[in-house]
Amino acid sequence: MAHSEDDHEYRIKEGDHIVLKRGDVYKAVQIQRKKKVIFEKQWILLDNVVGHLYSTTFEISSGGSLQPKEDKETQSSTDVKVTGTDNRHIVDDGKSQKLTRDDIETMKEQGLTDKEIIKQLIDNSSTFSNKTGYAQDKYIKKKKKKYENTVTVLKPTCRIIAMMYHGREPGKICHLRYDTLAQMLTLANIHAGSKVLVFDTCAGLVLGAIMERMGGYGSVIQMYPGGGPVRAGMECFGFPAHFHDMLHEFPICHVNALLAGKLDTSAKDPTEGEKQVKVAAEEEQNQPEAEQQEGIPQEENMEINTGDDVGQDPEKLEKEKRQEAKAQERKEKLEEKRRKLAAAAALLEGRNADGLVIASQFHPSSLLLGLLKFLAPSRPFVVYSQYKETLIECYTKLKEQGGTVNLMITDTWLRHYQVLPDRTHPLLLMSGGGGYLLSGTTVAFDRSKPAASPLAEEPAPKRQKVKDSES
Amino acid sequence: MAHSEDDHEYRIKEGDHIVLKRGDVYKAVQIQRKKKVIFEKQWILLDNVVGHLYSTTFEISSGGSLQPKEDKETQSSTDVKVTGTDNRHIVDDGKSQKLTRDDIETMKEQGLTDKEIIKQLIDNSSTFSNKTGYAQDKYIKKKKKKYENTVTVLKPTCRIIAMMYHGREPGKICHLRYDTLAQMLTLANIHAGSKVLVFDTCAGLVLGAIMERMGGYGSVIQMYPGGGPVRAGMECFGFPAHFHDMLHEFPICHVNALLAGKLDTSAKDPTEGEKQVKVAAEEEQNQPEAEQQEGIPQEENMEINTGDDVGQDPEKLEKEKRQEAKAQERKEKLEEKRRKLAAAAALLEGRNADGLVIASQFHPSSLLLGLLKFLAPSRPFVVYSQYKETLIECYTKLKEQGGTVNLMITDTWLRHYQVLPDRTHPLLLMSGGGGYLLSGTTVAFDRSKPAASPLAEEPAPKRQKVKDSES
Amino acid sequence: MSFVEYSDLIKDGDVAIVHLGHNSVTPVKVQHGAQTQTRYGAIRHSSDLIGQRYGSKVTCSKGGWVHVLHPTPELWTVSLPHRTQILYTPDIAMVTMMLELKPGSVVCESGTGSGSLSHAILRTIAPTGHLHTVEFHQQRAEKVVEEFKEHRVDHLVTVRNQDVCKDGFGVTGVADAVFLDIPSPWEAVGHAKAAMKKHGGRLCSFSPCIEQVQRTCEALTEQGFEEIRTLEVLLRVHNVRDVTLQLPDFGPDPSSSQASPEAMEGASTTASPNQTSVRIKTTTLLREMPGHTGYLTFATKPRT
Amino acid sequence: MSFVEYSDLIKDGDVAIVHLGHNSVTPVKVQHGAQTQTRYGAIRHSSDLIGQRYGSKVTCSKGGWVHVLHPTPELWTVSLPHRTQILYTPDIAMVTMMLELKPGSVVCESGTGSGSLSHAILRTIAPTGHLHTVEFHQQRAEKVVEEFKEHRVDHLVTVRNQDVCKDGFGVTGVADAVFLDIPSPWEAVGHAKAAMKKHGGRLCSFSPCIEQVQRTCEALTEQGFEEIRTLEVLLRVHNVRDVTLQLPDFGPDPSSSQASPEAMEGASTTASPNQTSVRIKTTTLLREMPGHTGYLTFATKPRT
Repeated sequence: MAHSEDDHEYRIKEGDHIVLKRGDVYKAVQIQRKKKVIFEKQWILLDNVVGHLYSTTFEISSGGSLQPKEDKETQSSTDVKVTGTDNRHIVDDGKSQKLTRDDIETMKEQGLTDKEIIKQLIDNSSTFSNKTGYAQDKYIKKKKKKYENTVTVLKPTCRIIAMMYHGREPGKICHLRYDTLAQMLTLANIHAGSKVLVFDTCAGLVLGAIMERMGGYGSVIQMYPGGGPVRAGMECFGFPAHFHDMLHEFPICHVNALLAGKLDTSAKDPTEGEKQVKVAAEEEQNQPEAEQQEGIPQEENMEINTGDDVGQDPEKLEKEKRQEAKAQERKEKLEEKRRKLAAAAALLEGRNADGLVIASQFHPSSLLLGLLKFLAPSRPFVVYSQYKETLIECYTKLKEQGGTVNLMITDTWLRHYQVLPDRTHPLLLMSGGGGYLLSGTTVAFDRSKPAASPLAEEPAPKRQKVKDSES
Repeated sequence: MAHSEDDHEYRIKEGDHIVLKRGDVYKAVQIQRKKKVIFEKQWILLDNVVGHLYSTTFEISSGGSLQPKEDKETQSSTDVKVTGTDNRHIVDDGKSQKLTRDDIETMKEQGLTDKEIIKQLIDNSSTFSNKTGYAQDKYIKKKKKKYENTVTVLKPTCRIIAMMYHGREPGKICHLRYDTLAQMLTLANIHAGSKVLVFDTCAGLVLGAIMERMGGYGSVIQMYPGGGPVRAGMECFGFPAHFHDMLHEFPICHVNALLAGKLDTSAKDPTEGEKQVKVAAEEEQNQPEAEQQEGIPQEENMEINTGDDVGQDPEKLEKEKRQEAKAQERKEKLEEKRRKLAAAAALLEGRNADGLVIASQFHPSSLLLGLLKFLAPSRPFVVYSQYKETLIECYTKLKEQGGTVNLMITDTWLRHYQVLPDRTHPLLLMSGGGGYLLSGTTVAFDRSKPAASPLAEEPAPKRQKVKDSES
Repeated sequence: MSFVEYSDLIKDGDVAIVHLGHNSVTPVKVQHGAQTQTRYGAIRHSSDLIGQRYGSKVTCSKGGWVHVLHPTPELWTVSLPHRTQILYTPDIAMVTMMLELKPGSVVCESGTGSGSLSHAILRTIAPTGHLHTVEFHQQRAEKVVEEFKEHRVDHLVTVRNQDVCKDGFGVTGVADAVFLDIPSPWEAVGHAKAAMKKHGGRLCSFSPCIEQVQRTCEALTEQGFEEIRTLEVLLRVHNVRDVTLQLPDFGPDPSSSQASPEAMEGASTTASPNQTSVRIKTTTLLREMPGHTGYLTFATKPRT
Repeated sequence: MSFVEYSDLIKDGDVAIVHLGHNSVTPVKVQHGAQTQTRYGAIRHSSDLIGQRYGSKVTCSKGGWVHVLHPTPELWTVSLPHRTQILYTPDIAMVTMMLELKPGSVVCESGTGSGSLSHAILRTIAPTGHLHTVEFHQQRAEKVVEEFKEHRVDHLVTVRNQDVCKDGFGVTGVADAVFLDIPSPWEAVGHAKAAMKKHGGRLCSFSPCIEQVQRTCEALTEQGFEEIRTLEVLLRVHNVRDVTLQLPDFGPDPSSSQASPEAMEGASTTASPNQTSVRIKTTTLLREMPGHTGYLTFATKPRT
């Protein structure tokens, strides 16, 4: 294989974050030598994909190693559909599948593709055509799982990661559907060079999507609850190192202090520095939401707790040394944390951020009202919630308070189609709900009137009993 | 015109309730000699339609009289659409319409149909193709109004009346969309021979729909608030006289008395009778919701009030006589009312009704809980509300109380299509919301446990924070 | 019991619907001496069902309980044995209204399939209407005849085992309404017209694919049908849920309490200052729901 | 001001968006000495706009006030002068994500139309990407060039006035993504493929009619495109409303108060016993809303 030089960036490298794909099933993994990963109930070894081009389809051989596949037919295997065919000639004799296990093995040996085998199974099933469309879809999916043995390696993108999370782990992203995420990025006018605030407890998917759209230009400040920011979703994007330079983090438990101008992030005064360190340490011990990427602080605490009844023997000295080193390490970490806090605080203090995006399982109204204070006037904000009721509350409070225009609660309705000759129709299954968005634009607060003036910024919606113009 | 005998039932007769139709616009009227009605801003005289067959299309001649139309082309005039055409050759020169008023008059003289004229107008409009699809639809509608001069006379049916109300006066029917009404009739298993309770402040449309589906067999008890039942919508159906025999009415202000077994509807005891009369009279004076079909009681009251200072002259005697006659008339009316109340009460007392349908602008939860008591076990009920929140409350209370199964809150999504060669697509405008339904089935109350037992009849839905199986 | 008339008590020979809880229902033929097994244990027909009131709670042999419901076409639709794909209640409701069915209507239907729509039609046209239903498949036609008998609606329906596209509905000039759910509805439009009353009537065709709709609309236009309208109806089920949502902690407010009242006020209606979470009542949609059943095309046959 | 970079202050030569209240916005070219008439009176550019902060409230000559907003592609979409039918934000958002656009992407688009999508693409691919947009109609092409200049994005875009179906996009092997919004997209699929990078890319075609989609999907399949997916996205706007609902009056309860507690309990959470109505906060949908804009067909061009 002679490869031209410009292919370099499209080649899979060790350590790359990649996405495995089969049909509409995706899984994000990082390539590590000798590491087996499980995909669709099969163990596979990714070593062989290194050096191949992205978007290559591989065949899974026994033992889970991968070999590039020549023919590409599996790509369209989701198109097996027979809806709308005439089934009146089928006699229901109780034997649902006419093909035997041997027949199928023979077909495999003859080199039939998995798509062709499934087609055969359907044609030879007397009950298939009597199933509901949903049951038919399920049947096809089940059979595909059983007979397909290929996997395609993709370079991660927002489209793929968002569809992956929605398909595999919607609970982790508060059921944020990919089209809703698309609306958020657009409504918030996310683009290179701006300064964006994000509150994301949707696994960091929203954070990753925003960072992709900013292309490493500008700054993103992740406002986080609890002990640390959630970023697993963002990691899946496999951003180059310099993207991480634009990412900042700020714990929301300091928001009131920062707004009051009382947050001291300098370490010049040793007492103050210690205080900050203490605050940071407390945070680390209190990580109910965040991923516990480092278990060190807890472990250390345990050692300290059991240290009382130990004598002054060499082992103990050794232990003390280790403890000292660890304390030093910890101190450095906290210092690093302090520096980060100071940097994020500096970005926030100007209250001139260009956008705010909230996507979480928190009740959003106090979050929104608090974080909006950091935005410049004439900047967009978007709040995602799985529950419309919470956004109604946000809407009502913003209307009372003023300082925003273009407030709108929306959701999107998404339907996929099967487009095949003489068999075109919407897919028989669709996603129920993709969640709700509240979007709006900040404007300068009107100082001439009190914040809770009855004269709102926009004419308030009329109270209605029955209103003909709307249903 | 020689008509066969069996056509008789399809002929328009004086006094018939009919529906005028043009395109998708409907209007229900009753045929009365010499009476002019206004339809789509034109005055028309219906005298000429009598004797013609239903579904005939008439041309409106000057003066508003109607003449049967020969060609039927206007039927499909709503199909004028040009979406998806190639508009890149059009130069925007500021003159939007190239046809002059004279051109149009010439076309009319040449006998072009209104459909053809509108097509010409569109083809000669340089801005039409630049308009959004919604604006295009609006343009076509406007032009059609201007150039169409036909009207079709239809026999009323539930389909037509429901579409008419939804199109013309959605506020009067709480924005109940016709497909939602269709769901209600089916979910409530409305059919001939059953005994159905209806609470309908949607102009009586739901009542009419139920009566049509019962075909004059069985009984319908209209439970009504205020002074009298609302029935304008039902009247539009033009039911034969015997249909009205199955219709009963019961004021909800007597529900508690009836449930307690304390409602006395007998008139044997004169005091009791008088009391009932008094109750009925009070109702009549208090008709904020109901149509005021008879203004007599109020008028009478006024006369009584001014009667104090009048002497014993012949005029006064005359007046007294009139008053006496009116009092007698009123007494008879109240007696009639009492008889009706007694009949409805007798139907309700068995608590064995076969169905309950609620469609109103009232908060439905206490209505539902109260009226459900009149149903037999294993019978369906349906509640319509424009607002999902009110049905959530109904659902919660029913779950607490027990006595129902198959509880479900639903709404339907309705889309119409344009099906034309090479121009097939969903219509560019759709109805936003059709309202929400709560449906369920009564079951026997379990006497072995208290009504508000924590062990509900069905497993209560799990409380969820984030649940993967649902979005 | 009959599918077109309510009874109070369960009788021998009835078809009752056993409600096993949470949208799970199954039909049972009630027979003296018979037993039906459920996940909660056996139901003994003689002691548990016959003579009991419809809607009663029945305790099964393992101690679990079920409710026994009177059959309705809607309960039948969600519990019938599938011999084909079937029409569900949202489409059935729309078809019934848009075909203008009512007591006394004469209706032609093809194919009969598993009888889901047929039962709903019979419920609506009883006691004076009639259904002519045509099923190509012999086994299915025989099976549905049997069911109509068991459901005591056989006096209202004629089942014909023939090919509607070749042989039509077997009746002429009698139908107020025609319903088509066949692979090539355009081939049956002429027969539909012939089956309908001279003075006119309504037609509906159900097809999953848009190409079927396009051909059917062309055939309807050619045959002089009017008011041709295609539409689609989808049901959404809203599940009531109690949800607990965390409240954010912005930390102690070092400024005077009126400096940033909004931050606190934010949760005022839903939470006292010290609460860390709020509970709301809301509804959720299913993660996956029906996205398409079929297109419904309606048309009016004018007087001919 | 630029459509791809925020500024704090309004300057001479900027395009500002005047927000007149309740979803009504209009673009204004800011010029020293100029005036803009609104329903609330005149806005004097020199005194009311230039040097003010974006987001400021401006009091007009008749005493009414407006807000002046920084332009964004989304505000432009709802305020631009229509020269064609345009794409709106819900579709634009979907196109942007599904085409995998980001800073640095090279995109081909046809037709340019009124530039609604073009501005959103430019926002996303700036500062290092490029848009090649092809418009058949000469007037429109000239007009959009002018707008790109005024919006200070002209360095990111090349406008070509040619027929994409005949002449293609004018570039070869450079595009990461292609967007087609033309009457016969199937005629441009080959040109789209040629414009795209050797290693692959994404394509989107927007069409109102299903027949266009069918032909385009065929062409895409023939040209070797993969992952061909057609979808539709519709926006629903939920308007917040306070609604007053009457409570029913079942009359005095002659039985002891515990005999029928449910009837009273019914309104317990929402009303005190003597209330005759309750107020709830809810949302309503528009009586009429967009039911269709177009089908979006996406596909992946593999390595060639």
